[in-house]
Amino acid sequence: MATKVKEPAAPAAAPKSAANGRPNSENPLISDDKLKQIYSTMVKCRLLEERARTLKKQARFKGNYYAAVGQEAVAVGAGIDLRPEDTVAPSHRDFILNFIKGVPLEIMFSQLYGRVTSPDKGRSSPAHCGYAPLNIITPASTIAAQLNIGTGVALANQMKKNDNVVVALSGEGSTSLGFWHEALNFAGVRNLPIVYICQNNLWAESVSVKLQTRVDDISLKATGYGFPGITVDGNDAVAMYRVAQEAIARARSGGGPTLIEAKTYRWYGHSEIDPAKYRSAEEVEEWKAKDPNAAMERYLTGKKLFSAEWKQQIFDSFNKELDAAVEYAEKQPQAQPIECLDHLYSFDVRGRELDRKTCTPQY
Amino acid sequence: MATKVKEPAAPAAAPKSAANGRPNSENPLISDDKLKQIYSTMVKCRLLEERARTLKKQARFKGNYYAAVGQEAVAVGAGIDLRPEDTVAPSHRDFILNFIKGVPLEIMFSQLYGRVTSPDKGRSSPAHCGYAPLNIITPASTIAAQLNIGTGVALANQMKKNDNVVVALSGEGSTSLGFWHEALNFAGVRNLPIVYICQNNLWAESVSVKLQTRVDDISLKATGYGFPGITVDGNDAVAMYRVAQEAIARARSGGGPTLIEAKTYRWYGHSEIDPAKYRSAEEVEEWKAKDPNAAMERYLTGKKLFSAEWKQQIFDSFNKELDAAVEYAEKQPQAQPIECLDHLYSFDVRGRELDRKTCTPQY
Amino acid sequence: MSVSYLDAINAALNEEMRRDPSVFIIGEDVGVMGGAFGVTKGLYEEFGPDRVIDSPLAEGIIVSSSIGAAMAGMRPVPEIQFVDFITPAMDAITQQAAKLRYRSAGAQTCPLTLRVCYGGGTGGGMYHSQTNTTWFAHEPGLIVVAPATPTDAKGMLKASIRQDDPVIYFEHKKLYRLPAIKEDVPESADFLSDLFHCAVRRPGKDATIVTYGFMLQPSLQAAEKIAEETGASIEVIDLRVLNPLDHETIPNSIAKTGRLCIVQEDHRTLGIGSEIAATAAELAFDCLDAPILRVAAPDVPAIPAAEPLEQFYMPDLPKIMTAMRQLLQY
Amino acid sequence: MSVSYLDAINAALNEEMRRDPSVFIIGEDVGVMGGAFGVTKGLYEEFGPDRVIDSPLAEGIIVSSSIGAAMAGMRPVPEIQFVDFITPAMDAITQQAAKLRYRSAGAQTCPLTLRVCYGGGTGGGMYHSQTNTTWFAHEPGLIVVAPATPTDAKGMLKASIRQDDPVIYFEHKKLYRLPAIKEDVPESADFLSDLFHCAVRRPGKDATIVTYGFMLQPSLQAAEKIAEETGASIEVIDLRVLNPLDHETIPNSIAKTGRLCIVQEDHRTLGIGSEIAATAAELAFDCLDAPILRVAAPDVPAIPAAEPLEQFYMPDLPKIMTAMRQLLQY
Ligand SMILES: Cc1ncc(C[n+]2csc(CCOP(=O)(O)OP(=O)(O)O)c2C)c(N)n1
Ligand SMILES: Cc1ncc(C[n+]2csc(CCOP(=O)(O)OP(=O)(O)O)c2C)c(N)n1
Ligand SMILES: [Mg+2]
Ligand SMILES: [Mg+2]
Repeated sequence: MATKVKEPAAPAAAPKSAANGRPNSENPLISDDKLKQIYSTMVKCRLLEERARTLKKQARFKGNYYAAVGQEAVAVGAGIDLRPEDTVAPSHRDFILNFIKGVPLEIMFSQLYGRVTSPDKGRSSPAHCGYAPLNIITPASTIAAQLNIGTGVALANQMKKNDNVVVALSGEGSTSLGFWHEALNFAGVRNLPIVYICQNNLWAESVSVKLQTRVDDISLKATGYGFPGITVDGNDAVAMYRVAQEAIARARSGGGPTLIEAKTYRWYGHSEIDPAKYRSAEEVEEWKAKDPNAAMERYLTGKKLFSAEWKQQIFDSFNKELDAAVEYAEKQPQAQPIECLDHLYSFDVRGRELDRKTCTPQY
Repeated sequence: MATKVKEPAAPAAAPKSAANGRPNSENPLISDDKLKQIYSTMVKCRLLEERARTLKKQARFKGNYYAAVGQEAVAVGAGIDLRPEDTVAPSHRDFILNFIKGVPLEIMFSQLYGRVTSPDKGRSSPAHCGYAPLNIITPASTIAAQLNIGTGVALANQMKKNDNVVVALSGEGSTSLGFWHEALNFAGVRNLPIVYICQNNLWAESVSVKLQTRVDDISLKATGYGFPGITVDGNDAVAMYRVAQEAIARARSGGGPTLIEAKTYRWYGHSEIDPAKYRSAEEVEEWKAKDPNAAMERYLTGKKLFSAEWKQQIFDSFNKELDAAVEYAEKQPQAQPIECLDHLYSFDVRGRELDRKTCTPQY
Repeated sequence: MSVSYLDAINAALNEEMRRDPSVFIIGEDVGVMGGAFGVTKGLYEEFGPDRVIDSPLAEGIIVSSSIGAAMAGMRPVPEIQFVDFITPAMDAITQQAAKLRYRSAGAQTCPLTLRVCYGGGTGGGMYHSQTNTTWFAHEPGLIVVAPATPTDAKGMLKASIRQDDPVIYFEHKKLYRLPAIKEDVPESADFLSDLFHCAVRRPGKDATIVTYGFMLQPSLQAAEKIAEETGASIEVIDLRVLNPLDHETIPNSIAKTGRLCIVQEDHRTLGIGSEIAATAAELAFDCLDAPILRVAAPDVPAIPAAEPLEQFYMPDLPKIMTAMRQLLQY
Repeated sequence: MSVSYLDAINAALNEEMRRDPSVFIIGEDVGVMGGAFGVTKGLYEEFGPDRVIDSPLAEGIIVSSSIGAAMAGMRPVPEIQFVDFITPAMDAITQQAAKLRYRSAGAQTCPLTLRVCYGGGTGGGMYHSQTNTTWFAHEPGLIVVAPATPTDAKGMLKASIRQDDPVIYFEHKKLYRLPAIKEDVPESADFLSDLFHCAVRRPGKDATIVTYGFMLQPSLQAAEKIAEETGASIEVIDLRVLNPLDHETIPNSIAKTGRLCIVQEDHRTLGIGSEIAATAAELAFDCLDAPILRVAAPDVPAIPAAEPLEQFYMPDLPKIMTAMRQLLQY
């Protein structure tokens, strides 16, 4: 078993990740189609991010990019079955959640390129993509802040008595912030329909998780909030999917919040400018060997659901989609300078800023 | 057993308070003298606060007062054996910690009266008493902020490799704040010599602890920080003393932080202007029956350490001390208005504020 | 019927909650107790615990959960019990609420109204007397208002709740029950006040006082006294809105009077008076006949508790009189 | 030897840590990585993990633990990686550090130096470009400095660390490696710079520019260009200290030039320029020959990421030139 629900009263040590990176949880309730969809989505997420990284390296867009390569199982497991009405509260590293939730690639690349066709018309950083039509909160950079806003969305959903859920994602570094605590405590008190997913990738920029918190398992922290905390092998897509769906179903049916700690690893630096010298080559290699995508491939192979042709087909067709999206984005204009003054209030302020009126004396 | 150390791995339900308010923990290691000292200190604390309340009701001093009557066992058990070099980080309700740590009554009443002889020369609120010579942090009103400053003092003590400890007190309401979380998490990571004492008196102003957090025992929250959390009957002075001293000794010897939840009750309103209509008369009566001072009296009686004459003697002599302190404070002057400008920086700003210089044109 | 400032706020909340089921209240002690000052009294009884939420003691989540709820279609009216304790919500207010619409190019918005109790002069001491309006007046994306009369208290709160932007609504604790300002307040459920302009509370032609909140009271008294003493007529402008500032009413007044004094309860440096003076020195420079004066608290960290110190700190009628005489004699 | 702004800060930290064992550093990524920008590079290697502390991701405890440590006799130099993320420390800075000495009548103090990285114009977008100096310039009890040159960067940091008050030290990310400002910096271990006065960076007699931080660069260029174009001589004052403000140097300059323009990277409303203008309109009114102008960012919530928007936002040489021409022609 790679996963274990930790009831507050009896937290236990986290299950270890599977040996050799093989997924080690089985769930007969997951259909073959779903398994294949999970895999193909993970593959596409990686292609998408590797493309973004390449474009960034080629300086085809400005600003920074925070790749989640190596963490695909978490995002896909949590996001793949969400409904449009469900809300996602992403962190800086969750660009791919947009894709998983259905945001068109043209829009996502417009975001990277800061074009007028981006959801924010070039205002936020490239990786900070949100999308109102699909209820994806446009993130600030402030770590953990999205969890608190997401918690408020959950409050609204509860008030409206609908069955929408919120999935709020962050890294293990976020758990040190007061915001994080206030969000989870409040969600516990009000039994809100929300799932907090902590992507414990061992590093917060250059800071080891050992300096972030004294506990080995972030999921233990749920003990203090009175709702379940679960540690799952975040590189095991099947386990991740199962645990996330269980938590989402619980939230949807009024069972309240869950904290999921997904143990995983980011393959690259914190952002594209970080050489990540603070960690050892061995550690990186060890985790690359636990590649969630490769593990899922082996899992499907074992279930005779995989073929090299199918994989190639995913690659080919998705790469074409990416080509088209990049081409689209590159053709779009940037916002006009004056648009800097827009979307400040529900009313227009251009006149106010541009035309400062001088008074003349009245004698 | 009224107390139980909860190691993070296996938090259990809190022990129930003793029936009939009788102290239900025994500790042969506590000397008779210490037991008597604990009792007499508790009695004095109550006399002190009832006096303060009376003076407040008579409008003999301004501002507000937050009595800890009913909670004496917690403050005394935690504070009675502290050394002058140890630091206390008090909340708004911990005025009596000053007395327990040895601040002269004249100074404490000067604080209530806002006189120049108060440690802060009339700046802070009456109940917000600190005293640098005995390392008592002058509290802000901001709930929990003292814990974070106290945590920094513990960091300094650790850096200086001395064996001083910090005792940081707050109410259960404080645990909802991000500050609280950041302090405890940091103390865990760095294994700081500090004891956090959460006085769970069931109410934060008008808000029930049920709306503050979903867990029954605040001590469970230590689970997320990787150090022991303990729930103790806060109306049992012996239990409180034992648990606090154990935690203080652990901190002093490099064993790191402890969170102590002391379950207790404030007899009166949040402050002297609060009629506390939000709680039932039954609840109040129930808790008054668990009076920590009366319980300690019965306990000493059982051990043949108590006599009515001794009690009367404490009353009489301490009331005289109080009379003298009140008389002293009432005779002291208030600060001069201009002193409003002092103690802002390490340098003087009176000139700057009083003498704004106008320039004349130079042609 | 003569209505107090506090009752006006209470009525506004009640009316808006009746009108619109998406309006709800959240804060410390706002429910069962009806607020630390009784402002939300009766609402818990009428609307229940789901619409009048006694929150955990955490200003951060009070505001940030309101932002999320607002984004999802609700109209939260969170409360900060004392502005002295607003710092835990600083990120929520300045980095989230103020910037959400902008960072999403208008796609995501948060129509919330944060009620904040502020103000000194009550002996509350350093942490129950602060003003702290500058932090928010400085943040584009927020609307910041500070009513000084019961009518404004009601009309501006109702307008704020209906406004599609985050509003910080500063209410002065000394005004809550002040008998002197009680007045008839329009009873119509659709009575709304303007959220964008100053109000001329007393017309005049010899000098202009700009002020807001409780300070309107001693300012009006000063104008009266000056008129009696010297015959000079002082125009008194109630700022009402601290952000975005009304950049027409004040320069227009100066164009007429030529003299400007700002009265603020906040300490001098970077109080709202700085911006008003700076704007006047830019937009009404030719009209100015005298230096711009500010009656403000001294630059000390907060209001001390002891009476002599508090009195030294607080701007008041004598201090305004001194400044106005100086201004008129210039 | 020509030293960069970044190296000057690094040298100041190194020297003070060698001199005084009570000096320590705490912040996110300050240790193993040597800081997000490399400012603390080499210090972890030299002084070890107990004096260069890689903290948890929590700005609140970074500052508040520093306050406690300072109270207990240490001299902490905490770091905020980007001022955009300073809000979690807002209580610690404004309600604790700024008020501790005052609320204890001098008995408890906190000599800490909070290094804060700020500034825009690098394409960092809304949350990696903010200025936010106003929040702290508005708080009595804090000393707020913002050096613009390597010599000041070093001397003011060393002086701040030795100062017995809480200092907020704003360092501009665009200055870190700017070749144009590299200069010889005094190498003496006891070289300290003044923490209380402005510096006249270029003397002049026809108009005064007041600015600070990165904006000193385009301001000096504008002065140069104006001199070439028109022969007018512009005095350029580097503010250096944002709190408490130097209320002599600037009015004295205006007494000579009669014209004032403030250049600030912050948006207009309640930026530091408001206080400077307000003070000038009070203390140097008779000397003013023209309206006080401010070259500032527009009042929008933060700097957008896309280049055309960022350019529209940022004050720069052309915008300063426009204002100066207008000022001189008045
Ligand atoms: C409040 C705040 N402080 C600091 C930062 C700068 N910062 C950006 S990402 C990051 C590390 C985040 O680590 P973690 O939460 O583990 O997420 P990961 O990057 O590993 O996905 C830091 C310190 C920030 N964005 N917000
Ligand atoms: C940050 C902050 N928010 C609100 C307040 C107002 N306030 C003062 S005491 C209090 C309740 C405190 O409850 P608790 O922590 O349980 O302590 P108790 O009063 O019960 O001892 C509140 C809300 C404050 N002082 N600080
Ligand atoms: Mg991480
Ligand atoms: Mg309590």
